[in-house]
Amino acid sequence: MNASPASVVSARKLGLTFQTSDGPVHALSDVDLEVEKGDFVSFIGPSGCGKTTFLRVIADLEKNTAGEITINGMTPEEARKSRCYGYVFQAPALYPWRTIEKNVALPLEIMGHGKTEQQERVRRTLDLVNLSGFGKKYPWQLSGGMQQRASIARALAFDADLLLMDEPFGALDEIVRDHLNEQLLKLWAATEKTICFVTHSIPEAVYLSTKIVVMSPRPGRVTDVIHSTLPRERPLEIRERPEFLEIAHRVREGLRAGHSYEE
Amino acid sequence: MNASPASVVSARKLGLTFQTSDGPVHALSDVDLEVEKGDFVSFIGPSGCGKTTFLRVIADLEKNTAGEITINGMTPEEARKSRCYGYVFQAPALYPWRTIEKNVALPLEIMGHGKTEQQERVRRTLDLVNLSGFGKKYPWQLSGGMQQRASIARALAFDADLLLMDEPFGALDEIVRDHLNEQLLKLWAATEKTICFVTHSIPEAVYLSTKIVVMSPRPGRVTDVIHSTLPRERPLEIRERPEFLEIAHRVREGLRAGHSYEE
Amino acid sequence: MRSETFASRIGPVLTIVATIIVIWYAAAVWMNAPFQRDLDRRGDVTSTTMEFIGKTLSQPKPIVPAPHQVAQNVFENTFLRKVTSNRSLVYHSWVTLSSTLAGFAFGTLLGVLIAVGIVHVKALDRSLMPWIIASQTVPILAIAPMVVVVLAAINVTGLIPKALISTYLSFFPVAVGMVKGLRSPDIIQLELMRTYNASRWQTFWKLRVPASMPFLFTSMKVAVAASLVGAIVAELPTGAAAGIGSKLLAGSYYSQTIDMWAALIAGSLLAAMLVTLVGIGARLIDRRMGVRSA
Amino acid sequence: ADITLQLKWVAQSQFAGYYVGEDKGFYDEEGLDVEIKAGGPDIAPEQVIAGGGADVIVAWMGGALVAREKGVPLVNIAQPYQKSGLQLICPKDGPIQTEADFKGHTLGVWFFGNEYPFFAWMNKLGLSTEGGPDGVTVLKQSFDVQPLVQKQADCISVMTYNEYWQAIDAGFKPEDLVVFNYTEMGNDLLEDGLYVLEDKLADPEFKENMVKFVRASMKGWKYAMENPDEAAEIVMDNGGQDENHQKRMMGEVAKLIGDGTGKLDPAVYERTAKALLDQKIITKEPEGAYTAEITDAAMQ
Amino acid sequence: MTLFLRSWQGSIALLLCLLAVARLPLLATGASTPFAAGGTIAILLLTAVGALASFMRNSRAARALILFVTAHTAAWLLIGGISGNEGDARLSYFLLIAASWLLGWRCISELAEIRPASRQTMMALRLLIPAIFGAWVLILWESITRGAGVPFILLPPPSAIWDRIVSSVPILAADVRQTIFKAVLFGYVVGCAAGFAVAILADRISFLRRGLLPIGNLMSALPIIGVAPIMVMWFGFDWQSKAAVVIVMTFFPMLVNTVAGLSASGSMERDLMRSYASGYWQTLVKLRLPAAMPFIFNALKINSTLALIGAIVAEFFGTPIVGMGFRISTEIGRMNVDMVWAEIAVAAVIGSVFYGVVALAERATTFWHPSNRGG
Ligand SMILES: Nc1ncnc2c1ncn2[C@@H]1O[C@H](COP(=O)(O)OP(=O)(O)OP(=O)(O)O)[C@@H](O)[C@H]1O
Ligand SMILES: Nc1ncnc2c1ncn2[C@@H]1O[C@H](COP(=O)(O)OP(=O)(O)OP(=O)(O)O)[C@@H](O)[C@H]1O
Ligand SMILES: Cc1ncc(C[n+]2csc(CCO)c2C)c(N)n1
Ligand SMILES: [Mg+2]
Ligand SMILES: [Mg+2]
Repeated sequence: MNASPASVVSARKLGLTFQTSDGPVHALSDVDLEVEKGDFVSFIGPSGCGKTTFLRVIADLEKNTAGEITINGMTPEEARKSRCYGYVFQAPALYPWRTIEKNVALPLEIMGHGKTEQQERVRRTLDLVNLSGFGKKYPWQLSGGMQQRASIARALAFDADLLLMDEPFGALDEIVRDHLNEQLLKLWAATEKTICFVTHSIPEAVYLSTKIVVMSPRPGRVTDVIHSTLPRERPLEIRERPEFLEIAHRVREGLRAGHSYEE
Repeated sequence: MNASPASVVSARKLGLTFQTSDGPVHALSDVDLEVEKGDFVSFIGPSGCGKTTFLRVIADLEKNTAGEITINGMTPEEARKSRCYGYVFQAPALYPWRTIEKNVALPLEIMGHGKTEQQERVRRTLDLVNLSGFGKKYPWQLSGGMQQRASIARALAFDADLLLMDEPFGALDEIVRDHLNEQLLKLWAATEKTICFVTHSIPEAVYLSTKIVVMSPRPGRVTDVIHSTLPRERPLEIRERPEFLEIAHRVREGLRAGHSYEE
Repeated sequence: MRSETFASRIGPVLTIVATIIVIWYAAAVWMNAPFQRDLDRRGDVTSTTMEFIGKTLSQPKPIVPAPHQVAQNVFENTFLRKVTSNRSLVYHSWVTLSSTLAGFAFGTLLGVLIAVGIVHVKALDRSLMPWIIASQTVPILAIAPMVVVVLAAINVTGLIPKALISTYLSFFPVAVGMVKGLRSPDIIQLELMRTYNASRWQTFWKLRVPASMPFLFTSMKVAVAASLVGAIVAELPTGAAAGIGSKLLAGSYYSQTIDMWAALIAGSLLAAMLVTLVGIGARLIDRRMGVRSA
Repeated sequence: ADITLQLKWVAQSQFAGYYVGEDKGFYDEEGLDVEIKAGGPDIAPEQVIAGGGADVIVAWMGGALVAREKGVPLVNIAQPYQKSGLQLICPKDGPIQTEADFKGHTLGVWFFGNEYPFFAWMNKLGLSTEGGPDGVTVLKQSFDVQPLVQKQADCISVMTYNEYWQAIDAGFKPEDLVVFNYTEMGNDLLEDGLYVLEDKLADPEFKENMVKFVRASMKGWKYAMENPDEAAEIVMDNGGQDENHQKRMMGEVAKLIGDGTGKLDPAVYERTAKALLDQKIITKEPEGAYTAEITDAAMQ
Repeated sequence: MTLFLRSWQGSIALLLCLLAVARLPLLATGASTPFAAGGTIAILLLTAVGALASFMRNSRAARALILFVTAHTAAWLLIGGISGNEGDARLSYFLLIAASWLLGWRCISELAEIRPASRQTMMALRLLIPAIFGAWVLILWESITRGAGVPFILLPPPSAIWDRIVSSVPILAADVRQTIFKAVLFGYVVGCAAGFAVAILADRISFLRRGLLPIGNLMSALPIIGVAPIMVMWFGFDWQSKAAVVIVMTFFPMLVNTVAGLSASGSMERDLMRSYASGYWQTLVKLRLPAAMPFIFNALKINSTLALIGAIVAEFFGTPIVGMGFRISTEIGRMNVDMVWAEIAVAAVIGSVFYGVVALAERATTFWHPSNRGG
């Protein structure tokens, strides 16, 4: 395989078919994709087009049934075993018997960080997602959006080089979303992380990404990969610039083409 | 109580405080609100400001600890018992042992509709949310967005006059979202339903509503109620009109004011 | 609800107990009447209905002893005897309780260990379960004497054989419940652990164990009751020297039904106490785990 | 020397001699340290001794000869009970007055190795035990006389020294009962004898200990017969139930002990072995199943 | 070390093999039919070949097959050689038995790791693995009892038990009919139904919940030996009294589990029902019972074995002269220990089948539960 040395995710003719009792479901087919170190890649596409499935293949939570994929030159399994990535699920998946604080500390406990460092990191990441003061609450005492933010904090708490985020900001209002978008960009800029980000919001995708992957369903395939021409430095106001609107338009067109129902 | 006869939801100085082990949480306080028959009311506000809680009080899933509230002139409990409303939860809450079809048919079974009518309605509503063909699948075989749509279908399946929707479109992409927004408006226009709708998207709120309720957190209170001047007939293009943008601006300002952290 | 008063908890219990006692008296009269009639006929006694009822309730060896007879017996054997006397119910209960507790502790431990093995080792999952099940269909009373005989032959006597038999009965509910419980975490919760490349050990402690708690405690309630049954059964072949089982057996040799019922009551109270204790344990754990009060 | 004695049943006056021997120090006098293990409803002393859990057991001849055939070479070394205490009782107002009335009725019998005398008797009467109008229906009887009280059986098995008195306690007067006594009918098979393993007996030291043991035990039996109330007390101290009952039992047991020498009457032995053979409970004539050496030595 | 870990069973088996060679012959001198030299060598070779094969790097299936053949042939030869020499086995004999057992273990581990493509193979494996495991329990039992000459009336070898089963089919069948088809089935159904009904009642009527549940706990450990004689007094000698004992025994596990299961549904799921103003029974049938199913099946499984024990043990306390419990207690008294074990074996088989049926039903009804979706 001749992935470039800086390639973080490299997929070749990737395919995945689920066997269900009423026939096979082709969730992914013929996906070719190259994510380079430092990329911020957004995945956008209709519901059920395989975005989550693709992230899950990267994370070694699902095995591809065709093609090949490497993460940092390793198989997904090796990558997972070397704790290459942090994953934010589409649902918060907090453990109900742990307080928010303890939930965020979970990966740190598992990776064996010291007690004081754990506390420090938990405090910092809860702050980042604006949840300080809720650390001692249990998940069911929090609103949906707050739970989602807690799960983001959990993924950020340990410093993985690759972040896989499945609609992390879906349940958040525009203001918090803008805020977190900015924070995420800052984090990304400062740390040279690679981020794979599933979203349904076109402006969000355009605002955040260096590369936008547009997908279409049944079977899930990549219909377009748009390289952003925006600078890495992105104030919120960038969203009014014509370049921005142009990219957004291109994404919307790609998206629309993939949809089966259009009046 | 002197609620107008057409008033569907009428709240006076409504308050709700949760008692938790580390002190009380004031989720709602001093909320005054009037929702009239045929209104489409959107609730928007930062995460954790009490939107869900307010909907839950209307639905009699939570008891207010202060003030008063009536639904169609009745107490929430009476309203619930007379099956006044349909509720879409923030999470799909599908029953894992039922197929999608069966999940959508659940309220119909409970309310005692005939077998053929059930089938007919299930077919129609699954169609509406673009899930025909998935009726025989189990919830865990569907993507997140598909599950959310199934739960919307479930709430639409029985014709409640009042719909309470808690971020129903949060997990959907823009295109589907636009599509469902249009469908919902159509449904609303055709049936004279009253809809209470929690969203985080300002354009969505403006596009759909006759009334936009802006809330702010800790304690959750209503900071602004914006009456839309847009006509009831709303093509998607309306979102480019200046009136639209102006209302959106006002909502954004209200929202920003409620946020505690602003750089 | 914390506001639940003591009275609102105890009231229903008392009502039900009262109902049971009334039914019990009726049953006692009804069941004891035929024998009393025979007795009167053989003794050529005639008596009024009231007298007759009185006699059915005061037979020395009735088929169904009247509640007051049992109560009196329990009272005498609990409070009027030295606790070290072998006629004291307290003494017998203690003997049984000690082997029950030992058996319950072993049984829970063994059950959990087996469940852990089954959940983690595929070879065990595939091969062990059917045989554990088969082992439970072996009637204990049939093997209990053999176990005791064999153990006695290698000089293991006293508490341990009894505790072993009680272990044999109690590990099974725990094993079955824990296998279910340890497998109860949602897929997404397990996948989260996978993304951290958590070791099996970590996944076990941080996810499977907490998730299995409701199952563990439900099975432990069944198991503690089973341990008690096991301990009682195991007392028979040990020469039935002491314990509730020996009381029951001795009662049954001589048709001393009142003694038997008294011992049964003692056993039941012991069981209720143990089950309640496990329940309290469950509640404490629940509270520590922040479970939402329904 | 340490000796373990396994009884056939729970502590009761049926075994008073051994308890008295222990309590009065008769074993100590012989230099023996005897541990008496009570039995129970599902303890087979024959199995215990085979497993090494006892040195000497109290067993019924029927069970012992069967075990001998199954590879546990038991040898009778003494026979303290020279008569059988087993009988069948029926209420007089019931259908059964004589042996001729058994046909078509239900009889309670103890199993667990105690059923041989009954089946031998029925064999002699030519009655089938499979039920039906021409046979008798057999019930496995529980530990007590309830089947009689409850009329679940037409007749039940009792021991003269135990369950018979429970029936009396339950309100049956002796004249209300028809009694079939196995000894009186000549159907008795030897009960409570002392048995050891044949190969152990080859060891002179063990043999010597057994002589001492039998001597001390018979001394205990004599003492018990002379002081029945005290013997019953001793039994109570060792876990017996119901003092009055134990005293009465001691009185009845005394009638079965006979001359107190513990010697086995070869004639009764022959009859027992023949009954078992007739019934095909054992298949071949037992050999060496008893020895008089021990009792002879003990009674010198 | 890594080589050792690759197949620790194989390593130890090899070691045992060598030790056995050092301690030959297999049987005590003076055994009536000693092993032929060829037989001994064949056994040693088989175990050694099996042990070495477990280190091979070929396919799992091949390894499993070699292990299967060598381990079982060796065991077969060892057991075959002991007949006529009961009690004469020496240390090396047991070492070889242990070695072949380790190979059998290894065989199971290998089989468990195989992931066959087709459903049929999967099913076959599911049956084969516990079968091999069970076979080894029997092999060890047979070889130890016969090798060491354990007295027959303490523990007969499985072969003797099997002979007894074959020669007593009519008796066993009559006993099964009496105990299982009358007492157990009736008691199980009624006991489980009663526990379930009381749980629902207690759930529905809070007065009963508070009054009845503590008393339900009282019934939890009504000791079977106390209840059995009483039930015989009340319901007579026949199967009805045994069924009553089974009812008492199965009641409590069902009660406890159903009560726990009824509170197992999630709060949002319950809110959904509330929003439909769904009645108590509708919520029960459509939400709470399905959510309680894993718990209820738990009880059904535990009860399937409890019921069997209950009925058999209850027969110790008076019965007509038929039934598994009757036979066990009678035959022990007659020193027919092989018959006792024959009954136990039959009970175990029936109990396992019973349990298996419940487990299959569980799989079919709670397919949605995470524990049945892998994990
Ligand atoms: N475990 C499964 N078994 C069978 N089919 C599955 C399974 N998981 C996903 N699918 C199917 O695979 C397809 C892709 O699902 P996926 O979750 O990747 O969609 P998605 O792009 O993330 O959608 P959304 O935006 O709604 O989350 C869907 O059609 C879905 O029904
Ligand atoms: N059961 C509960 N116990 C204690 N506190 C609660 C409970 N439910 C909600 N809260 C608190 O009440 C506040 C309002 O929560 P609510 O769910 O109404 O927010 P929301 O506006 O819906 O937020 P989001 O947009 O994130 O869903 C939050 O601060 C939350 O922590
Ligand atoms: C299962 C059982 N077996 C025997 C007896 C009767 N019993 C009591 S004492 C005794 C003499 C023993 O030496 C006998 C036969 C019983 N009640 N239950
Ligand atoms: Mg998804
Ligand atoms: Mg909310």
